[in-house]
Amino acid sequence: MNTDADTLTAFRQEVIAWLADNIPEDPGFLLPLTFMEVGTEEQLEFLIAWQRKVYDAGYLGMAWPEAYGGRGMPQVYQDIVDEELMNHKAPIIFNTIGLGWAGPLILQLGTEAEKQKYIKGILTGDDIWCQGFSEPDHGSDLGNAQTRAVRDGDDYVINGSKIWTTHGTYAKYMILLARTNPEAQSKYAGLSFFLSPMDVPGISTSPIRKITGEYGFAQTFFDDARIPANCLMGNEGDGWKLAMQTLQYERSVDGGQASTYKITSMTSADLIETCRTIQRDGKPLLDDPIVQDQLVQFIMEERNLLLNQKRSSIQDLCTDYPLSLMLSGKLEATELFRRMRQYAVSLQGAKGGLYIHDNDALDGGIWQHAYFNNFSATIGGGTSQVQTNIIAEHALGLPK
Amino acid sequence: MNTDADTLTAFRQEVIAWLADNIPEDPGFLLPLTFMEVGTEEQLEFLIAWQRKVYDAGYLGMAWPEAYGGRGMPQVYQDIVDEELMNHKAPIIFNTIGLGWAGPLILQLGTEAEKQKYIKGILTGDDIWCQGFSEPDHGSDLGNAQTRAVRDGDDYVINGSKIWTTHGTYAKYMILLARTNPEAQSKYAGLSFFLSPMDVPGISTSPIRKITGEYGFAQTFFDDARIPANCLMGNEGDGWKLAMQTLQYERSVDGGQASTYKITSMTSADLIETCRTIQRDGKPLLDDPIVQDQLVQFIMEERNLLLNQKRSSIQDLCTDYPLSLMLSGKLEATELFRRMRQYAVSLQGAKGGLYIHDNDALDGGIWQHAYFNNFSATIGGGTSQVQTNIIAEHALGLPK
Amino acid sequence: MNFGQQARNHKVDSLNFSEEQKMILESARSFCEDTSSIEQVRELLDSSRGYEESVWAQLVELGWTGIAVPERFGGSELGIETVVPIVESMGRSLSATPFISCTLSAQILLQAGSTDQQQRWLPRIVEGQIATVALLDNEDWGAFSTTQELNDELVLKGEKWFVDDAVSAELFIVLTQYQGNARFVMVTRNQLEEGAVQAHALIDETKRSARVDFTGVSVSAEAILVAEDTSEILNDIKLIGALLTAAEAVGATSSCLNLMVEYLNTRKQFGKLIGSYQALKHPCVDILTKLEGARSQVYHAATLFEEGQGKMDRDLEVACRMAKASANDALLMAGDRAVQFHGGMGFTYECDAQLYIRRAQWSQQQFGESAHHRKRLAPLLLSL
Amino acid sequence: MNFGQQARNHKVDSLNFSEEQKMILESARSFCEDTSSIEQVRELLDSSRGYEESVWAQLVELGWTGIAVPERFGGSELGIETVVPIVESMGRSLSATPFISCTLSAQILLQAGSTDQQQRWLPRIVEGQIATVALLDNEDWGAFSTTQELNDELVLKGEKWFVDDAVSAELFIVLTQYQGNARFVMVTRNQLEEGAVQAHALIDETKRSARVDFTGVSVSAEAILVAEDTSEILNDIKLIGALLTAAEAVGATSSCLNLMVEYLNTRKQFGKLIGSYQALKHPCVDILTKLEGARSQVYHAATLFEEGQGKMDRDLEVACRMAKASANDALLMAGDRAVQFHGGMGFTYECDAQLYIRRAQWSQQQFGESAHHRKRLAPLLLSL
Repeated sequence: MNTDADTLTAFRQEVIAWLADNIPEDPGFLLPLTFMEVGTEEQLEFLIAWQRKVYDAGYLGMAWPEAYGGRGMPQVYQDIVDEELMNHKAPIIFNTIGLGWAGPLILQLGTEAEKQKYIKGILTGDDIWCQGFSEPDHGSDLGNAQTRAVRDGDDYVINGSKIWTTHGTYAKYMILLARTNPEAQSKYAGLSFFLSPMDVPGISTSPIRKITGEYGFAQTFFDDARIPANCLMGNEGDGWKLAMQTLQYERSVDGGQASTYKITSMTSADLIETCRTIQRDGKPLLDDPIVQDQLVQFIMEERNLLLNQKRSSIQDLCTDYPLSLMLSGKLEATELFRRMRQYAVSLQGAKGGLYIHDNDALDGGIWQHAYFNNFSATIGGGTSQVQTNIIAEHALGLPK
Repeated sequence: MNTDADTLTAFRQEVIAWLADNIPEDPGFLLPLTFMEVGTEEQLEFLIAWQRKVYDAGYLGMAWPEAYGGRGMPQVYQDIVDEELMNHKAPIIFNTIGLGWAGPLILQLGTEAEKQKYIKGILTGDDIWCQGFSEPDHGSDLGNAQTRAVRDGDDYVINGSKIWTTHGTYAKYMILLARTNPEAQSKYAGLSFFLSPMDVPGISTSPIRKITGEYGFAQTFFDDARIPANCLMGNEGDGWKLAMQTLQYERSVDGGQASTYKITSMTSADLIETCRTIQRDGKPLLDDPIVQDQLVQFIMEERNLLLNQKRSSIQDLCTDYPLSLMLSGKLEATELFRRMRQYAVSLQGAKGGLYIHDNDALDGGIWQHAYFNNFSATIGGGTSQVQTNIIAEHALGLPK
Repeated sequence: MNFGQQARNHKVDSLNFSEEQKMILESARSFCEDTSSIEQVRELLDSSRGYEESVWAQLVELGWTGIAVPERFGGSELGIETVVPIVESMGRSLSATPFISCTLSAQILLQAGSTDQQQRWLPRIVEGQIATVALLDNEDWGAFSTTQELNDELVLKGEKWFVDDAVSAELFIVLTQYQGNARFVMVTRNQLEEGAVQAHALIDETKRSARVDFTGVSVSAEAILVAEDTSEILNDIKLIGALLTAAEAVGATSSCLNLMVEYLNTRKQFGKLIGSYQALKHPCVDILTKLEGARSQVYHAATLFEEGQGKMDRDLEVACRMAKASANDALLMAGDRAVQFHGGMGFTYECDAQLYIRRAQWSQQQFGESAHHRKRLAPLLLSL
Repeated sequence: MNFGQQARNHKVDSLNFSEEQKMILESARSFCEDTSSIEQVRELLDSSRGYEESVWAQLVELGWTGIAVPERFGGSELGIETVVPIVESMGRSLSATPFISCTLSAQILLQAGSTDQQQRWLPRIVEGQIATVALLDNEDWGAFSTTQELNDELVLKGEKWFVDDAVSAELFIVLTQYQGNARFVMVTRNQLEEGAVQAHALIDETKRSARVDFTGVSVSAEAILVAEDTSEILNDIKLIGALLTAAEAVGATSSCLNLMVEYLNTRKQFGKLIGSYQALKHPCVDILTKLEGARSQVYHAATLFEEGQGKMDRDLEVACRMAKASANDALLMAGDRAVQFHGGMGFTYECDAQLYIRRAQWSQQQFGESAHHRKRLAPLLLSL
């Protein structure tokens, strides 16, 4: 398919036009900024409808095979759509575990039957997916997962518990990491990977209330839950390999996701806009030199992230600490956003004490909400403190 | 002796008047801000003369016994003198190891002979003292000192090396921590304490050049140096106890020092003055709101130090973390000063690139010099990082 | 080189602590521990008033509503310096009562009311009637004008924002524009229209504040406090409010730090207590440092209140603003790090860290955030 | 809510690295490693010129003095973007040569000189004659006026400060006031009075700079560069100077960090390598982060130079200022922590940390400290 510059420019214009006509009106309730923030039925319904609309327009899974519901086009088309979704601050494409993790994994390593069964529902949003990796007692130490899966005839019987299950209460399927062989040579070799249904006796979820006051993820309990044996992906013992592959999709920039648009960022541009809105002593806060100085610093840091990403693909400019840019992106971005959001709250005067349910809250309380939600990023997937260790040891070569 | 308010006020006026008449003119070379900064003969001569002048005026060792050269007056008189020396940014009273450590130790625990022999020379500045605790291979781990002292007839024979010996090249006496018994039950029990002459064959010093480019302390080498056996203070094995007592004088606020005026502080008031002097775009830098904001923060931190010190004497306001104020004063003060001084350099425009020997340097390059010298305070006596551990473990009760 | 001396004519290090303050601090701490355990705090989150009326009654019984009120109006005349340890203790236990609102109301009456007005209203506050102040028309603590009006027929028009404890208040002291001046006027609850009080949804769920619409309320001439020049009084009240909020924040920071230290001494990761990692340990020391500084500032301000017998001068203004800016920064850091250092648990509503990070956001804004106060400190400190 | 989109019309993430740049970077790194070991750097600290003339000759031989000079004047016309990796490598080795001074001199000639003037002076610079720029009358990099004068008889009056490499320079480009305009005028060394060059005592002992008194120097009309409106050229030159200083600082930060990492992997305290303590380890990551950001900024600016063929526009100005502010902050932190983390050794002149903390102070001020650039970035970035 054609990817010359003119064709792509025309395509971009088409997308922009479509978005102008189709981005939904403000629904009157706060929309999730990330897929992890879906906490109410009304948000869920809204986002399912929106994903369906984008899919029906042909703008989702564009690079996935047509045979399973994709469009079979070059990746660059999806990239353009994702960029414009971001530029227009469209609602997020929420079914991220399916679109970004399970889907690519199944397409790359799944059987024909698995592809036929799962892919289309991921794209339409009919089948919501969740992820069952972390367990309550060993946060990031996945290799140590204790949830048991025991083969019993045509079933596996699952016992144990998973935590931080995003969309857990709504999901139809889970990618599940469980231990099939506790006696395996290594703890990793005993793990297997399942594409598990959620609607099975013995699987229950208990929603976890977040610091924001909302719900959004769950603890999932397995109590002699029987799932069909063909839910096993690959062979017994493949669990660690498949889980690591899954995490690759999470971390990498273009790992075959149906869409990468899972986060509406609050950027320095938004912060500037906020400072333009707020009045102090009859002048916009943006006129305050002290505020300006802070904003300039944020912009510089934000631009560092963009430029570092660009530079990371130029090997000759990464010879000093070859792993540094790769390892530090998440830490820097999430910590910068935390500070920017905290700062944005501090600027609001008495309104900074209002929260999302208050009609007078500045911009619907989005900064307060975003600040609180940001901790999922500085804690989840390895806390900032652990990330810093990793960079020190792996990029700088400092001792453990 | 009378210590009522009116008498003390009158005394303070007398001191102020004396200082107005007697503080020396700018000698045309940079004066040390702390006793650790004495690096040249001309500085030394200047400071000896100044100490002598203060002593002769009756303003040094005011609370030390008259029998040994002191004035036998209440401590509050010396406190007033020290305050006014500071307020007037007088040259420092430089013989600190003698006045602040060795002197109080001898007065408290020394024999009559020791008091007769040493105290007066400390006060007049005739006898400069240095300290031999740290060794090259175990910075702050004093208990591990390896310098050996072996009794041989009427002498002890000393072998080993001490480092960071302030005034080492000028000193007549050293308070020396050395190991008399390597087989003692504990490493602490094997240590002894000496009031050692420096002018003895086998003791040599090698001046260490500081980061500032100047000299100020030395490494001291003992090579079969014989010192009279009566230089031993107390008994063999008392070394650790006496060294710890000495460090008490260093740390405590009013531990019997002849004068506590050993540092000329560069304060936020000086920084403000500097900002008033520097012109940018035809206006004093002090008019810049961003600079103002930073100055206000420095002033607040500086005031915290003052207020914390005051509060530390009110036990009922220190019940939460009883050791916190006591343990954190050094860390907070030295780190604040480091940041203030570094900031002061950053404000100077191209002049910030000049150093103390340049006639065009702003205020003689005092900020640059003070910034560099400040590292002796954030490193010496336990680095800031070690101090923070101590506070965490001892004040907050966090695990080691 | 011509460096200035320390500004020696300013009271930069006064800090005293009287026997009265000590006794009050001890009794306030134990009272708050008894009446405001963290479970009790959580139970009240969904309540409309935000506090137990029985607890308020006990507090009144203890005489605290009269501490800064002269004896002739039934108070004990111990001054704002003695209110400080009570508020600090409340902050420590996250105990929410209308105590600060009542204290500020009494202070306005003392400064702006006639003897008759004081005689009429102050004893009611001392006896426990809940009073509050309605100062803001918008979110700007720096504003000194008001859009709220009292017309010549003595009918009020306009609403006020961020009226703390409005849901439970019987008395409102409203800043309003009357005949060209900003004036304080007393309104009682029964004068309000049905639905006039619209609760704000606060980020701090322990606190209560509301929009109150005073439109149509008709007041008597006696309800207008006599002081015609209110700008200085308003300034004083905001500074007292800042100091009390600072004291409360200092208390909250202290218990937040305790929460963290406890968790860091319990939770293990990679085989070690997480408190042994310097990446968690050293920031706790930073919080401690900020806390200690803020606490010293708060008691310094309290001391100057005592020394000046409540008169607001430059030194006291500096002290109040420094106390607030310092306390803001301490609690903001503590709340933020408390969430982070609790890891996954910290991200849940169930973890108590959320109570502190929310209090931190509310508290920093009450009577002005740190930048607001630093901006006003600059001319006071830098001789501009 | 009406949040703005990212400013999409600005080049915020252009970053390319050409084959030429790559080759130059590699050869510059190895050249500097060979000619500027830390021992060689230390040997030169007390020298008057601050560099080895033989090293300069080799550098000229390599053609680097002509890299940003058009081919018609004997250069290789590779642009400032290719100067950047050379300067970065020099910074990495703390190699001090008059390379930046010569580069800036050539750029002024290219922008302000007539073809004749360029023809006369540029080939001399390419061939290795040392040239420098004399811009400042005081310490303020923000000043655009000058007190230095050229009178109608073409005699100069006044002195210049901070003239880098003045001790070795054969050519000086002096910013002077002439008939109401700030103009550039060429002065050669032999025109200077005995004693006209007074070396500054710099905090960075690897660098050389001086006060130069041009009073009494009589110039020919041809020595006055033709450009009459110099304010834009001056602005450009200061931005190029800022970028090159930033590149140099990035190199120095990198080797400073290496010095720290090496020590932290060698020195033990309390039985453990000190690099295993997070209190030292994590700040090293902070430095790395600042370094990486600054390096990206520097190459972003270099890329925009290439894309715009050297034309200074808003995006390039933003990039140069950001590069300088970022590089300043990285090296300042690195130098400061390098001293601290070396403990007692760090406080000695013998420890190489001193070279970096001194370079950091000098470098931050050369062509403006971070606050200077942030102040100028504000209107560019915030659409004020």
